[in-house]
Amino acid sequence: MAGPMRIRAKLNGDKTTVRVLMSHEMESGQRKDSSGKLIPAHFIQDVSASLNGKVVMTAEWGPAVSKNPFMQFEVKGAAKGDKISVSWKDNKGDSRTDETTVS
Amino acid sequence: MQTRRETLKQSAVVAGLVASTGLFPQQAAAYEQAAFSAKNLADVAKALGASAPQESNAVSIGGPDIAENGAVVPLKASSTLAGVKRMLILVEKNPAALVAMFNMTDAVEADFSTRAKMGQSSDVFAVAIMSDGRALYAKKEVKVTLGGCGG
Amino acid sequence: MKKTFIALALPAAVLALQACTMSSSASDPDKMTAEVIKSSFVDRGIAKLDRLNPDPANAACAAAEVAGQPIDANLAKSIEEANLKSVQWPSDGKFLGDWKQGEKIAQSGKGMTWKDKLDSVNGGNCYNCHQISKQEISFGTIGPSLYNYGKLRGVTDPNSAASKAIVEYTWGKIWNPRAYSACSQMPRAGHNGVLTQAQVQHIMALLLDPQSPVNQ
Amino acid sequence: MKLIRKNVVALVVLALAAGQAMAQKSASDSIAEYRAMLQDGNPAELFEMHGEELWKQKRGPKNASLEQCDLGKGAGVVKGAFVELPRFFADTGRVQDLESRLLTCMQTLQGIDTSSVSTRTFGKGETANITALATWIAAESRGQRMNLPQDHAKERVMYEVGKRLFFQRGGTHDFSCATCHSSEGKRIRLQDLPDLTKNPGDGIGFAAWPAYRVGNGQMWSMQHRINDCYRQQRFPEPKFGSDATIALGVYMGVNAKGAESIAPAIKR
Repeated sequence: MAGPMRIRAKLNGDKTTVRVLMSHEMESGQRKDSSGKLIPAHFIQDVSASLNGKVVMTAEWGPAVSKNPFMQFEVKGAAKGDKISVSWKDNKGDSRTDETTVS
Repeated sequence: MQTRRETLKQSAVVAGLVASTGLFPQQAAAYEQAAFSAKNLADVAKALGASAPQESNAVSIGGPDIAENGAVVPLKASSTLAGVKRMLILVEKNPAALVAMFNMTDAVEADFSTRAKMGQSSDVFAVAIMSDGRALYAKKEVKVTLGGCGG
Repeated sequence: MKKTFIALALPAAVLALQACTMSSSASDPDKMTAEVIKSSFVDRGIAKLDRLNPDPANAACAAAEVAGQPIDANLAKSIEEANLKSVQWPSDGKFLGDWKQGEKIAQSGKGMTWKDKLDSVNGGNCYNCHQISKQEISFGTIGPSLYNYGKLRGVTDPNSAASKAIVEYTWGKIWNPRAYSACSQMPRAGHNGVLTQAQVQHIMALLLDPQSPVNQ
Repeated sequence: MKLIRKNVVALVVLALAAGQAMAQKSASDSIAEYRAMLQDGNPAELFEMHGEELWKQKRGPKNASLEQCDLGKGAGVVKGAFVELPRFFADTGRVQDLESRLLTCMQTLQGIDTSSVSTRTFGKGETANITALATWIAAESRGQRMNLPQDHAKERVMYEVGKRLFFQRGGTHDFSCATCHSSEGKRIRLQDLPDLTKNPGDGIGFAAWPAYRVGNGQMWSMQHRINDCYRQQRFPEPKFGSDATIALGVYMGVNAKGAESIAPAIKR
């Protein structure tokens, strides 16, 4: 099972900066192993973020997003104590959801 | 103040919720495979049903002039325009140009950052796909350098 | 390769003798270091334990560095003389090869680690320490800049009599830098079998061929 | 035609050279800018979280956590431990670095079979666990200054041994640690090389590892860092937690006295 995400959500004036680190190989499908065989692509395809349960953004990624991905975005209208939750799903169907509180 | 431990415990609960409610509304529309297979900006825009891309001052691309390592290149796509539907990040010389696509709602700014792999020095693009189908972009060059030792 | 290490075995005994003649307080950490090396390192891949057998120049230079003093001048001179004698000059009489291939060799830092195979093509590691052509901005500064190497030394025709001295010096420096500087930090690319004669010829061309980007 | 092409090439080269001269001037500024961009969101934090879990989790045949592990400041004291390691431990009679000490605690407190822990298993199994633990433990001392003890005779001997290992030349290229790390202001390619024979400054060298390597997306402990230096020196391999690696740690750590620790850092 994939490790937990590190999510930080910090209120700056009327915007909340959300920074997310995800634990994932993001294998490109371009690399070869030591025996010369192509390592199959394994990467996060879908990302979704919610504020208090309501989806505020989604994303689709290709295999060129770096290993252990980082993502940052700005949410409007959040208050301290609100819940930010982030989910991802990869091309093999694995998924993960974590959440944090706006501070 | 929530500790990491609590976060971990809660995540299991939340995971259950995701399974039942489905936090991936975009999956109603399938993953944009065609866009993620396209070789250049024009083809990505076409695959997403947008018009021919035009350069715009209202879109900006952030990134380093030189990346010390092509495995991790921090890139930021933003726009000051109203009516942005999607923000894209592209690396022109990658095997497939499109790196990431961020879908907007009214609750977020058109301002997204991530980190991309780059095989070589290349132009990188931020593209705003507007609700009316226009594709507006900004670009900059990022040089990827060779690292030390090489052994 | 093998040849080199046979040559190294003898000096190890010399070093041990030197250590015994030192005062007991100073010899403790040296003895301890030898024990630590023995207990800590293992063979891995092509990188065998015999790579730790010190040759006398390596041992003398390291000891001087530990002591924070320069190496004895007479010892330095004898090391340089012995190494200059051992330089192998090009067997076909050609000092310069193809600068384009030289550039590739200069770029590569590959070869001879425990992850590499015995028959892998080694790189010269040149850009790790030197600026060479102006086009490559990713260069090291451990060694001096080699940009305009031939041009600055007035080499317009590497085959001319006027250029003979600098061409030969450059060959010797790449083959075995210890021929000119006893404690040089530069690898003995030719002497230690890191680069082949043909590879050294290509690097020579990169530095000395008037057509090479280095001399533009 | 050929001649013309040659001239064009020459012109391009000239233009490039002028451009490159300018690029060169700002190359190090650009690299600094690149590094600054990566600071916010260091994936080392993912390993830090995992390490904290591992410290508190009951594991092994003894079903015990590591919370009673003595890292040098008494059982269970984590804060400040990192900046005083490696140090002498009376119970093992050895000078130990953070990772070899964690190995001891996993064996004695948890009864975990650590025979799989080696340089061949970096990033896997219990070796990866040790790296994660080291990452969290280092993070708990972030901002503190390196202050390795030199009170015990064995700590002083290990410093002297470390110094000798640092200058030891060998391998096929005659490299030593000192080849790259004994003078100020040098670079290998575009990477700055810290002078490790003295305090190289806050958050530089010993005070930066464990670090996340962006090039391969791996978390590297000091054991892994030293191991790969020796690989590139074309030496044979130092064993995991061997005295040679610990002695080098003592040498670099003592030299860095007063430097602020930023570990876990992010590196190219």
